[in-house]
Amino acid sequence: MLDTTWQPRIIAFFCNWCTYTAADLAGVSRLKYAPNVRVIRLMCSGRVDPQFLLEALARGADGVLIGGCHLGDCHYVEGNAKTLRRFLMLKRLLADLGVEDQRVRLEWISASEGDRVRSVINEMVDQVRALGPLNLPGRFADWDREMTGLEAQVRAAEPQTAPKAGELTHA
Amino acid sequence: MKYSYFPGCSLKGLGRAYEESLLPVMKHLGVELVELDDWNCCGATAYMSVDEAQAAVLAARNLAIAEQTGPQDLLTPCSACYLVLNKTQHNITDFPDIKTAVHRALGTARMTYSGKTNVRHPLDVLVHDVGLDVIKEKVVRPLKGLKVAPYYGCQVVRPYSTFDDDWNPTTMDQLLATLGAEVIHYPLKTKCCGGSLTGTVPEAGLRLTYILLKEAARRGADVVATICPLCQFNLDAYHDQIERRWGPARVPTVYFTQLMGLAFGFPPRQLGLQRNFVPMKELPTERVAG
Amino acid sequence: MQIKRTIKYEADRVRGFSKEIMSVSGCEQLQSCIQCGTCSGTCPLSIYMDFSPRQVMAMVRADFKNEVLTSTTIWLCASCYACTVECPRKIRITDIMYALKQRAIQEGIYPRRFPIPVLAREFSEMVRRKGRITETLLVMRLFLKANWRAVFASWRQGLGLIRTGRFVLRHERIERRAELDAMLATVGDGKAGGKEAS
Amino acid sequence: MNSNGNNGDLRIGFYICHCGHNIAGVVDCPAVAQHIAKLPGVVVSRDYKYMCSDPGQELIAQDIREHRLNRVVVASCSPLLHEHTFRNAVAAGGLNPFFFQMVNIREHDSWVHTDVGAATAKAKALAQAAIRRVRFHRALEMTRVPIHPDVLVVGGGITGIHAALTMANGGKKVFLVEREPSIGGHMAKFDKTFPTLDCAACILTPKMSAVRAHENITLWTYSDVVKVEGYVGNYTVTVRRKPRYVKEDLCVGCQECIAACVFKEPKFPDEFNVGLGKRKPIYIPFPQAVPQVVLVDPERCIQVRTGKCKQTCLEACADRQALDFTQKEQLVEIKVGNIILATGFKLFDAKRIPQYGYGLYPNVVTSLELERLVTSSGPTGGEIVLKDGRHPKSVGFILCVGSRDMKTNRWCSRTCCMHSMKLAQLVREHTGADATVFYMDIRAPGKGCEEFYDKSLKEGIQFVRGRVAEVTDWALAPEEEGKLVIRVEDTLAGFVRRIPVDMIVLAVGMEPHADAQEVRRLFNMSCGTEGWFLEKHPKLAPVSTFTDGVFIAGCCQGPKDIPDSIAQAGAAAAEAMALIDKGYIEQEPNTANVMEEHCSGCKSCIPLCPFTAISFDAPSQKARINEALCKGCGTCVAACPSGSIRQNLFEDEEIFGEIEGVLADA
Repeated sequence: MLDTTWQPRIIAFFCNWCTYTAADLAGVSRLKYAPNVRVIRLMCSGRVDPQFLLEALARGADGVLIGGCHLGDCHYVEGNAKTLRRFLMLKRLLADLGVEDQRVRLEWISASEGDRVRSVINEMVDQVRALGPLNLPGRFADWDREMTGLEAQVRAAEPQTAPKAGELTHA
Repeated sequence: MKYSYFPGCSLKGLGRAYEESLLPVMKHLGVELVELDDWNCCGATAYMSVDEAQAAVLAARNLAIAEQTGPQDLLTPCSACYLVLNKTQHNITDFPDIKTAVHRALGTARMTYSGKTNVRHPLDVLVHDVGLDVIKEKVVRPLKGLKVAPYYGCQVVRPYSTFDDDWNPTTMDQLLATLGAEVIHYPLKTKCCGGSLTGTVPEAGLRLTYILLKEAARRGADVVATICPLCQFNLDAYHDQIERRWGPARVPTVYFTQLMGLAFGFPPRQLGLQRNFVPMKELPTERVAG
Repeated sequence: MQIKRTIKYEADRVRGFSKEIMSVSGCEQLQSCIQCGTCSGTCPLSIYMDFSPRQVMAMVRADFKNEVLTSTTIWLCASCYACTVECPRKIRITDIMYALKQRAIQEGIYPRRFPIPVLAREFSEMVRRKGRITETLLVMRLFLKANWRAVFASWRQGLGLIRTGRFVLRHERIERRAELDAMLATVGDGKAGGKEAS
Repeated sequence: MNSNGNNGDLRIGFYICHCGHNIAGVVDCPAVAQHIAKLPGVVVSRDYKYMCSDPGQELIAQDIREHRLNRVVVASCSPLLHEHTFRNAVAAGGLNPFFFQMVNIREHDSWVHTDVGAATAKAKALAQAAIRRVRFHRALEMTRVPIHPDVLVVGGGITGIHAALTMANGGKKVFLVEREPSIGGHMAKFDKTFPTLDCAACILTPKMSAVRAHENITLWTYSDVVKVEGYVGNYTVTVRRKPRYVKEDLCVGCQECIAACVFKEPKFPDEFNVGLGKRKPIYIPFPQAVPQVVLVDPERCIQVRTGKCKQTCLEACADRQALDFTQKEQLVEIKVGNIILATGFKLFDAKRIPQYGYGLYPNVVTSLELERLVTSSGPTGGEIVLKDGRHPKSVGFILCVGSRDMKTNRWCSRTCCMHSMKLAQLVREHTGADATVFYMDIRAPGKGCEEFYDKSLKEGIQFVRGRVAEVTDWALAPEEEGKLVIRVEDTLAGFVRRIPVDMIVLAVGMEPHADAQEVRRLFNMSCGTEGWFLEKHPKLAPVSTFTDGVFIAGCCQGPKDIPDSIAQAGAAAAEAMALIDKGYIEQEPNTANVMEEHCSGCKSCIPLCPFTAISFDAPSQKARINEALCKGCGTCVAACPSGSIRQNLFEDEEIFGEIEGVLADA
């Protein structure tokens, strides 16, 4: 089932102040990079709910990129530090689920680093391309089973998240 | 302290006095050198002019042998070898195409190279690993009153300033001062000696050598200290021709290891000093003593 | 008075040459050259060159392949790397010179009676055969091929070398020559330098 | 599951902008419009040449009225550029402006991709996402924040001075904070200014005195900002006032204390004369310093260091008692609505390019050092002399020292060409020496500058095009003996030259202050990779920053000459005054709020908020968000384990809608 026309699809969540602006700068500087990333703007990378990431993968994204200000430079003082903490936990979870490490990435890119937007995106697209499609929707049978287990775990720890995790399964 | 040792072709030929002085000096300081098994020519600058990929392979074979047999610090006294091995080391990490070519070539002899070899110059090892304090302790005959022009040449400090500044290196200055010598201000310390051009295009190459010698003489140097076999040959072997063209600039040129040997009390013949065209005068200290 | 027409037509350019040179690992920075002349100013040998290193950079960028490959400049480069270190645009000029020398040797269009390309070729030949260099033998071969009269000019030096015990006639060689051969054969045709040897 | 029922049926209008060829050159705009037209809820789907133009905006307003649109999506440039434009257009059509979503297909698509197919597919996906998102939008109102009318200006160089005076003249109260003991900055050290050659002191010192005299300006020199809190309109700034050991209000600047100092002769390097002159431990930075108040150097003064001085200075100041060795550092807190940063630049350290021999050869000097030598009030009384007292017969000017050089600073410092030509003219005028300028490119785009270049040529200044390779003191020819020799390729003549001169002047470039990174953190702004403060938009908002209420002017934003610095100072003053005179600022209503019925009172959100906007309401056992304090980052929203915090403009549903839309197959 090798599809030579397959193109990786990557969802990016960029913070308004640094990384989104850097992506604008890359545009203004006419830097060229791979067209596989779709950016969703948030005010702060701290707004990235782990659910967003899981939802994106569940809906068929092959990778997720989160971009925020450098540590210490957050427009909201320390939103990005919160993101980092959350992200590291999420990574462990995803590893357990069999999602390769390189498919989810957190990068600090300041407003002036348009060139880094390019290099990070190009690098990530190459890596994800090499990994091939994640194809979560296609593997839903497996996922449902695993997610039920996850749900149970999450429910055990924090009973309130259950309704939201449920959304993932009916996507 | 133990190092792999890559003598290079020159130290077995025209620059044999370098090896003759380096080995006893290192031994005296407790540094053990293990000559690299079946080393080959580094490729030098000439090979790079012909085929860059092959030049990389030549150098890489040596790097790979050092990595395999260890120690992975590879002592490389000749400046050209030092540069070429270092450059190959950099290129293998920086450029995927060179890396691929090198790995394919090494594969034919079931060799691999993962980039662990450190190319080290004796000057670097002596000043940073052995330490000036240790060297100072071994000095039995300080080079008092000897005015030395420290001449580094080009390829040890350029293009990679690995252990010293590329414009104004000072490690040899410190080392020579430790030996008790008077190190003169020699702003030409990293200028080119003409390299192989002294032989092939003497009207150009020899003039560079002449300027180096003339300026050393003008600044009152008794001797020029060098760290490279080609520099030593150029600065030592062409005095006749230089004199004929531009006038006298007769300053002897010796290896820094020979000066170390003298300060450690070795007899000159044991350090290959008899191999100079322009011989170094006897040490002033000896004169005072005798 | 001899006069010379120096105009260049578009047909004199070899399209793609600059791209080829800039595609050599580490040479792509040439695009950033601002013709400041630091390379020429810092080069100890630029004063003997027919084109200054800066001019060579400009000529490469403008695809004047033949003019560059026949210049004496590339052969007078002593690889001291002063230009590479000083260049404000971080252009690896020495490496570009190497890339140009290789092409000149491949195409056999280097200046004829010039000994340096011959030295380069003889050098690589000896390495390929023995794995190591014996300098005195190399120099003798060079003199024989490039300019046999020079042997007489340098007799004094030869005598000196013999006197100081540095004249080595025994070939230095490595043990595993076949191994090296095989390695070199994987890159290039193993016979770079080639037929223009005469 | 969302309340879009409140808004009746969805009637979405979609507009894709060609932006001339900027977008349409890479994205097939009509194809995107056709694709979107087929999506549920889309009533109008158009492509248009320039959506941001008046007719483009009018098109939206008209469609809202005619087709009863209740949602609008525009695909064009970055929302950071034109979101407010289109919101206004939506409002003009009679719809709440927050029923609008913008899609960035220029900066994030057409400008960064070349493949038409891939770029068009991306545009479709992004547009789809907005269509899905916008259905969840709700009517919102901008929030208004009042603006404190006072302003802080940081930096007392010509830029800060001009900005402060402009606003003070406009009736605003200004705090001017300067790190050095006097205002005046670099300009105070100059002799004359290019291209008019008018005397720098003559045009600067009146402005300096005006600052001192102005009733609306509070001047704090020898002080720096150590803390900034708050946000646009309401900043609380803490200023540290370093001890001068002199009471500013009592000192009249008679300088008798300096004469009386136990150090009979000036002994210490004088900062104002860049080390060329000497001063005492008690000193006044320069004769025209503002304020005219002496200060004591704590590193040098025996009394401050040991407490065991005869204190002859105290006796000299007997009546006034202005000296006070017990003075301590003071922290002062002020409230301001806006801040203008004019912190300037630092000069490149010429020692970083060792081949030019600065610090090794005494007659290699920097351009600022020569400036002090030329000035009649300088350490030599305006005489240009070599270190041995001789007058130079030939002077070489090396340009681009620490500029246009990837190993040091990549940028052009913009002023050194003209500055060096000015110095060369002055050298010829004062000494008659030969002057040679070594340049890579002469950059003279300012008004009157090309004419100034021509004047330099006519006055016999030599120009050699070539970047100097090295400066040495070794001679290869008789005329080089005892001289400094410049080795350079004369690139226009086509050969390498060795040129002996007596004196070499290095045109050192400008670079950001060493503490630029700390300063930008303090004021919560960005720096470019080079370290210059980053403006909000390089063309449209050159003195604004991404932090509202913080403006930048002059060389802290990038190298520039005096006219440009003054222009920016005026621009920043005008921007700040516009905000003040409006009286309030409108802010995005992107605050968070707690849905109390779902809040479990777990308190996990409370420590997450850096603005302490969340508190715990004990009676109801629920978290509560103070919207006036909330800055809208959304960190608490993402962290709430029960999902009971929402953020206006970035609701979960809206973002899920975007994810869904972006991944729905085109």
